[in-house]
Amino acid sequence: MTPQHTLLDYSSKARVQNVMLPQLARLVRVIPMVQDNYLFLFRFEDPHLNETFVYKPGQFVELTIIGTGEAPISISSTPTRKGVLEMCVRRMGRVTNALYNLPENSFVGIRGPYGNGYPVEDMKGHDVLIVAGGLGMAPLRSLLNYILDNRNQFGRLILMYGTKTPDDVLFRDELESLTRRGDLECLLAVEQAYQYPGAHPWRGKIGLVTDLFQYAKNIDVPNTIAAICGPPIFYKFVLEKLLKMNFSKDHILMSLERRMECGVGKCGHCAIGYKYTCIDGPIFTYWDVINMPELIEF
Amino acid sequence: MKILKLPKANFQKFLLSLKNYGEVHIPKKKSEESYVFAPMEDPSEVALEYLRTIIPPKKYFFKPKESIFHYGDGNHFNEHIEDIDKKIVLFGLHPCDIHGLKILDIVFGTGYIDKYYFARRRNVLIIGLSCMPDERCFCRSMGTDATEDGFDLFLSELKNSYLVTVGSSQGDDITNDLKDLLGEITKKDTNEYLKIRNERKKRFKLQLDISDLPYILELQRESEVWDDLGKKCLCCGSCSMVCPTCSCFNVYDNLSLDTKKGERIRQWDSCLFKDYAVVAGGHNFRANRADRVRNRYYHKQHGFVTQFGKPSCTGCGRCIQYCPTQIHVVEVFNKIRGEE
Amino acid sequence: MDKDRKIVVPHLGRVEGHGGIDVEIEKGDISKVNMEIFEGSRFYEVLIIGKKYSEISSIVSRVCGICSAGHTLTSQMATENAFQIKITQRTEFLRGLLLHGEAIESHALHLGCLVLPDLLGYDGPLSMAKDYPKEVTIALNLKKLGNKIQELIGGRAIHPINAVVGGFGKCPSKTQLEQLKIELQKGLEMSDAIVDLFSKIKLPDFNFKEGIYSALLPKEERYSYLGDYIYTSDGITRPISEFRKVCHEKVVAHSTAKQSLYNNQPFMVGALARININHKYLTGKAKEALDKLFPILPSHNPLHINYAQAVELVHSIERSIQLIKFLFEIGFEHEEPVQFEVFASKGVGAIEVPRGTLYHYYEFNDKGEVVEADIITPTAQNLANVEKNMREAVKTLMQGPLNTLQSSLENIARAYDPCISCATHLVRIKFK
Amino acid sequence: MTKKPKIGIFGLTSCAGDQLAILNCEDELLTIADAFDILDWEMAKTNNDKVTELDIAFVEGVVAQTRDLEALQAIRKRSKLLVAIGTCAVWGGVAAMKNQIPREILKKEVYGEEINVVDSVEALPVRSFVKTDILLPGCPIEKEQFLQIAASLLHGDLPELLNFSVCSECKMRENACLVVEKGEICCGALTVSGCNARCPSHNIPCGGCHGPIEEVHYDANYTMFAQRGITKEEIQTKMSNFAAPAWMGQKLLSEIK
Ligand SMILES: Cc1cc2nc3c(=O)[nH]c(=O)nc-3n(C[C@H](O)[C@H](O)[C@H](O)COP(=O)(O)OP(=O)(O)OC[C@H]3O[C@@H](n4cnc5c(N)ncnc54)[C@H](O)[C@@H]3O)c2cc1C
Ligand code: SF4
Ligand code: SF4
Ligand code: SF4
Repeated sequence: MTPQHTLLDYSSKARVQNVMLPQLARLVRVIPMVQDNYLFLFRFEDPHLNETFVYKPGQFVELTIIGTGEAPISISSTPTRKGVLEMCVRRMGRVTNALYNLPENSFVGIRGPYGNGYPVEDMKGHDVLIVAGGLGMAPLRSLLNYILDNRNQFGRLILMYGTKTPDDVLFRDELESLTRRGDLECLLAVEQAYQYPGAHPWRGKIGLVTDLFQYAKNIDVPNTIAAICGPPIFYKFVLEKLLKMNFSKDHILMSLERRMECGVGKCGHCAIGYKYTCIDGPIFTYWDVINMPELIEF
Repeated sequence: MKILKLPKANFQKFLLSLKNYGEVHIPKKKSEESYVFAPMEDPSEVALEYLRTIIPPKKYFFKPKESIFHYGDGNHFNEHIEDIDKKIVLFGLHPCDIHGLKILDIVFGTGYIDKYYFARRRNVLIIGLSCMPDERCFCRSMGTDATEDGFDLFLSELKNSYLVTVGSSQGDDITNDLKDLLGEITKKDTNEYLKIRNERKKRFKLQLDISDLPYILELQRESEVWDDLGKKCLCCGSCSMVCPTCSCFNVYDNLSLDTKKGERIRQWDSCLFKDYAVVAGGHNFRANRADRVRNRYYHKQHGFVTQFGKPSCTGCGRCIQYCPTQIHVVEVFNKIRGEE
Repeated sequence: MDKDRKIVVPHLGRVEGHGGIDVEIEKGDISKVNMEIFEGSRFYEVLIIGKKYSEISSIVSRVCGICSAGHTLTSQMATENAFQIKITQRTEFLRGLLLHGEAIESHALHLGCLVLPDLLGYDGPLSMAKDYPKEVTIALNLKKLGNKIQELIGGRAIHPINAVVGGFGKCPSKTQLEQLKIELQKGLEMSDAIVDLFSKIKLPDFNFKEGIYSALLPKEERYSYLGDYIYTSDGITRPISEFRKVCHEKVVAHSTAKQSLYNNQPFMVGALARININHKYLTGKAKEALDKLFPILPSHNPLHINYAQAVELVHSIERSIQLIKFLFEIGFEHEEPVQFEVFASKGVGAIEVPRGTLYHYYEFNDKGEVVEADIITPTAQNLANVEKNMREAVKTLMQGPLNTLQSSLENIARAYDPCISCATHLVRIKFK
Repeated sequence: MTKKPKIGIFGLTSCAGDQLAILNCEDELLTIADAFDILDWEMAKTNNDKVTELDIAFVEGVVAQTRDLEALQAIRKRSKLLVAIGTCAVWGGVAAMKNQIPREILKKEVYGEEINVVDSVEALPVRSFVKTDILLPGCPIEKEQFLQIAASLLHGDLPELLNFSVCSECKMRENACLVVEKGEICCGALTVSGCNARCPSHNIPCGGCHGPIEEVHYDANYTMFAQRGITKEEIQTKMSNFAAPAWMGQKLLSEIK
C-alpha cells in the first residue's frame, strides 16, 4: 500500500507543476448583486488557459489578491460557457474586502480548480432538485446552468430558492428570466416581500423555502438527486423535509465550508477525520456528513 | 541487499568523506537532554548516543517557515524553492525518523504533489543509524522500530564496527568510493547483530496496542479522557512542532513597504492552536481545547489509518519528552483503551 | 526687551521623552527657568520591590528605551555588588561591547538625527535627507551598527534580554563576531566623516561660566565607561557607594523627574563631563578627533556635548574592535552565568551611559527580593545644570530677537540629549 | 490607497522604546517617510501638525496621568485608525504592574510626603480608554511586525498577526524547553508570539513581554509549574511584569493577597 519511493520518484515529483503557484488573471468586471455579495468576473492572462481551464460545477479556486492573500472561492459560472470565470463573493474579511476594493482590470492570482465538484456524470439521467437558501445559491448556480446547458442529459429539473427579502436574491434577473423556461421549475420565495417605492415588484412566492415543496408535485424521489446549500438553520428544515419524503441520504448533496490554507489536501485545516473538505469535498452526501464528526450543528 | 562492515576505527574518516556528497548534517548535543540535527563542523561533534532530536528531520524538507513564491517583479508569481540545489547528507536517522519521512512522503506525495518537499527530498542522502530505546520509545508498537528502505545507507552498531546496509544506488556509489574504509561481514558479526537485536527488543519499556484502535476511538469520542486532557493541555503546539509527521501549515503574504513586491510564506501550524479551525465570520469548529487535543490524537491513530492503512505516529517519543505539562500519548491511549 | 512676554512651546520635538522648557522673563529679568517634565510617573523604585533579583534588570530596563542596555547592566552590576558575584572576563568584554553598542547607537541618533537637522535648519532627519542624503545615510548606518552590536550581544536592540546577573545567556559565535568586526571597521570611516562634519560647524558660545563635572574614573589607564570611583571636578574622588554625596536628589514642583544637586550646586554628567575629566586617556583615532574638535579643554560650553559625543562615537567603535580581538583571544566555549548565593545585602552599580553616570542601588532580603531601590539617572542629574545654563544663556541673549532666544534655549536643552523618559520631556518658554 | 496616508506617531507615558523601534528601521526609514505623510511625530521632528485629521495614529505608552488621557482622546478624535503599539499601549506594560497599590502611596514612596503636585492615575493601556483598531504588542515592538503592519495598511488591508504562543516559535527554533529541562519559570506558553522566541533562544526564560495570547490556559500553566515545585505566587509575580491588567482581569493577583 505504501508507495516505494526512489530517487527517480523524488525527482519526478520535484518536477511537477507547482500547485501552490497561482496563475495570473485579471478582474474583468464587477457586478453588484446584493449588498456585500457581488459577482466578479475573471479571465486568465494566458489566453490558452481560458480554453484549457477545465472544471466541474461545485469546484472552487484559490483566489489571490496580490499583496493581501488568498481565499477559497467557488466558481459560479458553468464550464459549459468558457472564457470567463464568475465568482460570487461575499465580503467577509481581509481577502474578500480587498477584492471589493480592487479596481476592474487589476491582476489577481488563481489556482485550481480544486475539490470534487458535483458528481455530474453520475447525476446524468436523474431528476435534479436544487434547493438553495440565501447565499447558498452561489455554488449551486454553476450546477444549475450546467444542467440547463446539457438539458437533455438530465431528467426533471426543479430549483427552489428562498431568501429573506427580494433584495437578498442572488442572480435575481437571471433567475426571474428562467421562470419563463418550460424545462425548469423555478420556484422562488422570500420571507418578506416588503417593497420600497421604486423597487422591482416581487413576482415569486412569499414564505420559507420549505414552503416551496408544495408547488413541486409528484417528485420521483428514488430517481431524484437533491443538491442543497444554505445556512445552518436552512439545513435543519430542508433535510427534515427531504428525509420525510424518503430521499436516500446518498442522494442528498451538500456543500461544506472549512478553513483552508492550501486547497490541495496538505495544510490540514479543513480535515474532518480522514476527509479533507478540499479534496474529498466540498460536495458531500448527507451520509458522508453524518459520518463526519464535528459537523455543523443543524 | 548489500551489507558491509565499517570498523569503528574508520568511522571518523567515513563521516569526513561524506562531505564529498553534500553538506553533512549530524545529531549534535544542544543541552543537557536535547539534541539537534545540525551541520557538522568537526566529526568529533557527532552525538552517537542521541535518541531523538528536538525537531525531527522533517525540517529539511518541510521548513518551519519558508517563502514559497515572490511577486512584484513584472506580472508573474515567481516560484521560490529554498535550498533547491543544496546537497545534504543527513547522518544518523533512527528507524522511527526514517519512517517519519516515509509518512511525510505519503502526505506530500499523494494526490496533489508538494513540489517544495520533493525538490529537497531528492537532494538529501539519508544515512540511518541503529539505536537502543529509552523509556519514551514505543516505535516497536508502531511497527517503526526497523526499516528495510527509506535510506541510502544504514549503520547498525556492533561492538567494534557498524554493519552498513546499502539501501539505494546512491548509497552503493558511496560504498564503492569508500571501499578502503569498509570490509566484509562475517558470521560472527551476524551473531553479534542478533544478540544486540534481541537485547534491544527487551529494552522497550513502553507499549501501545494499536489493534482496532480506530474503532475504539470511534466508540470513545465522547470519553471524559478528552475533557481531562483539555484541562491539562496548554495548546502550546510543542507536540506538533516536534512531531515527525505533523505537517499542518499556514499560508500568508508578506508585503514590502512599496506595497508591490511581496512573498507568500508558509509556516508550520498546529491543530492545537485556537484559530486553526476558525472560518470567516468567526465560527470555530474546534473552539474547545479538548476538541483540539482529541483531533490531534484522532488524526494520528484514526484518520490517517483509515486513509492510508497505518498510523501517522512513529512512536519516537518526542511529544512525550517535550510536552511541558507531561501529557503522555501512550498513557492517553491506554486510558482510552481502558487499560490503564 | 522689557515687556513681559510669554511663549509656549509645549513640546520640544526630537528629544526622546516628554518635556518642555518653561522660561519666564519678567521685566527683562529671568524670573523662572524650569525644565518641565510632562512624562507620567511610573514609580520604578516601587515597582521592583518584592521582585526577585533575576527579574529586576528586565523591569528597570523599561525606564528608558534609549539607554535600556545601560539600565540593564547597571542593575545587574548593583545586584552582583550586593551578592559579591565576580563575573568572568568574557562577561566583562561582552558587557563592554554592549555598552559601546548602545553608545554608538545613541550618539549617532542624537548627532545625526537630532542635532544635525537642527544646526542645518531642518525639522528632522527625514526632511534633511532630501538635501543631505549622504549625511543622513551615514548617521543611520552608524546607528544601525550600534543596534547590530546590541542585537548580537544583548539579544535585542532595545531592552536587551541576553544579559543576566552573573553573565550572559548565550555568547555570540565566532563568525558573528568576525562579521561584526568588518562592519565596525567600515563604521570607523563613517564616524570620521561625522567628526569632519562637526569640525566645520561652529557652535555658538553664550559665555558659560565654569561648571562642575562628574564622571566615573576608569579602572585602568584608558578611556572607559566603567569605573568604581566617581570623580568630581572639584578634585574629589569617591567610591561609587557614596553616590548620594554627589547627587543629592530633590523633588521639584514642576516636574515628575527628580533633580540632583552636588553640594547644593548644579553639575554636569555625560559626554562633555567625561571628556573634560578623562580626555587624557583617549588614544588612536578618538584622540585625533579630540584634537580636532577640542582645541581648549576643559570646555564649559554645553553645546560642546555634541562634539564630545562625536569623539566618543569614534572611541566606542575603536574600542569595540579591540574587545572583539580580546574575545577571540579567550575563545568561544560555552559559559554559563556565574552561580552565586543569595543573602540579605545591599549593592550599588554605576555605569557611564551615553547621557552620563547612571546609578542603581538595591537592598535585598535573604530571599533575594528587593526591599529598597534607588535609581538615579543622568538626566535627573543634568536637569539642574540645564536650567543653570539656560539662565546664563538668557542673560547673553535677552537683547536679541525672540526666536533666536527660543531656538538657542532649545539647542542647549537638546545638546544634553535629555532622554526625558528616563527622568522624565522638554522646553516651554513663557515670557511674563 | 492611492493618496499617501497621513499619519502621526505618539508617545504617552513610556520608555519611548516602540518609537525608537520605528526609528531603528534604519534601512526602511526613508521609505516610510516617503510612503506616509508623517504629520506629527515629536520624537523625530519639530514643527508638528497638531490639527489635521490623520488616517492612522500609532500610539505608544500607557495612560498614567490625566494629561495622557487628554492627549489620547485628542489623538483618537483626529484619527481614522488607531494602532496601539507596544505592550504598554496594549496591556499596560510595566507601569501597570502594581495598579493595586493606590497612587497616593506610590507618590509618597518616590517623591516624599510633602510633594503633592505629581499628576498620576492608575496606569492603564490605551485600549482601556479608546477604541483601538489594531494591536501590536511587544516590549518593544518587533521591527518586522511593524513593517508588516505598515505595508498592509499602505495596501489598504487591515493587518492580521498570527496568534499563537511563544512556545511554537521556540520549538521552531529548536530550543531545548527551559521548563522541561531546567524547571525554570518561563512565560512562553502564556505569551503571544512575534518575537521569534528571543529569550529562550538565548537560554533565558520568557518574561512575557509581548503580553498574553488570546486564550490563556491558566490552570494548565499552574499544573505545569506545580509539577516542578514552583508556586502560584512565583508564577504570578513573574506574569504580572508586563501585562498586569490582563492577569488582574483574571482575578489572579487578588488571590495572592
Ligand atoms: C470550498 C469553499 C468555497 C467557498 N466559496 C465561496 C464563494 O463562492 N463565495 C464566497 O463569498 N465565499 C466562499 N467561501 C468562503 C470564503 O473562503 C471565506 O469567506 C473567505 O476565506 C474569507 O476570507 P477573508 O480573508 O475575506 O476573511 P477572514 O475572515 O479575514 O479570513 C478567513 C479565514 O482565515 C482565517 N485567517 C486569516 N488570516 C488569519 C491569521 N493571520 N491568523 C489566523 N486566522 C486567519 C480566519 O480565521 C478565517 O478563518 C468558500 C469557502 C470554501 C472553503
Ligand atoms: S505523536 Fe509523538 S510519538 Fe508519535 S510521532 Fe508524533 S511526536 Fe513521535
Ligand atoms: S505539547 Fe503538550 S501542552 Fe503543548 S499542545 Fe502538545 S499536548 Fe498540549
Ligand atoms: S521570549 Fe518572551 S520576554 Fe522574551 S522577547 Fe519574546 S515575549 Fe518577550
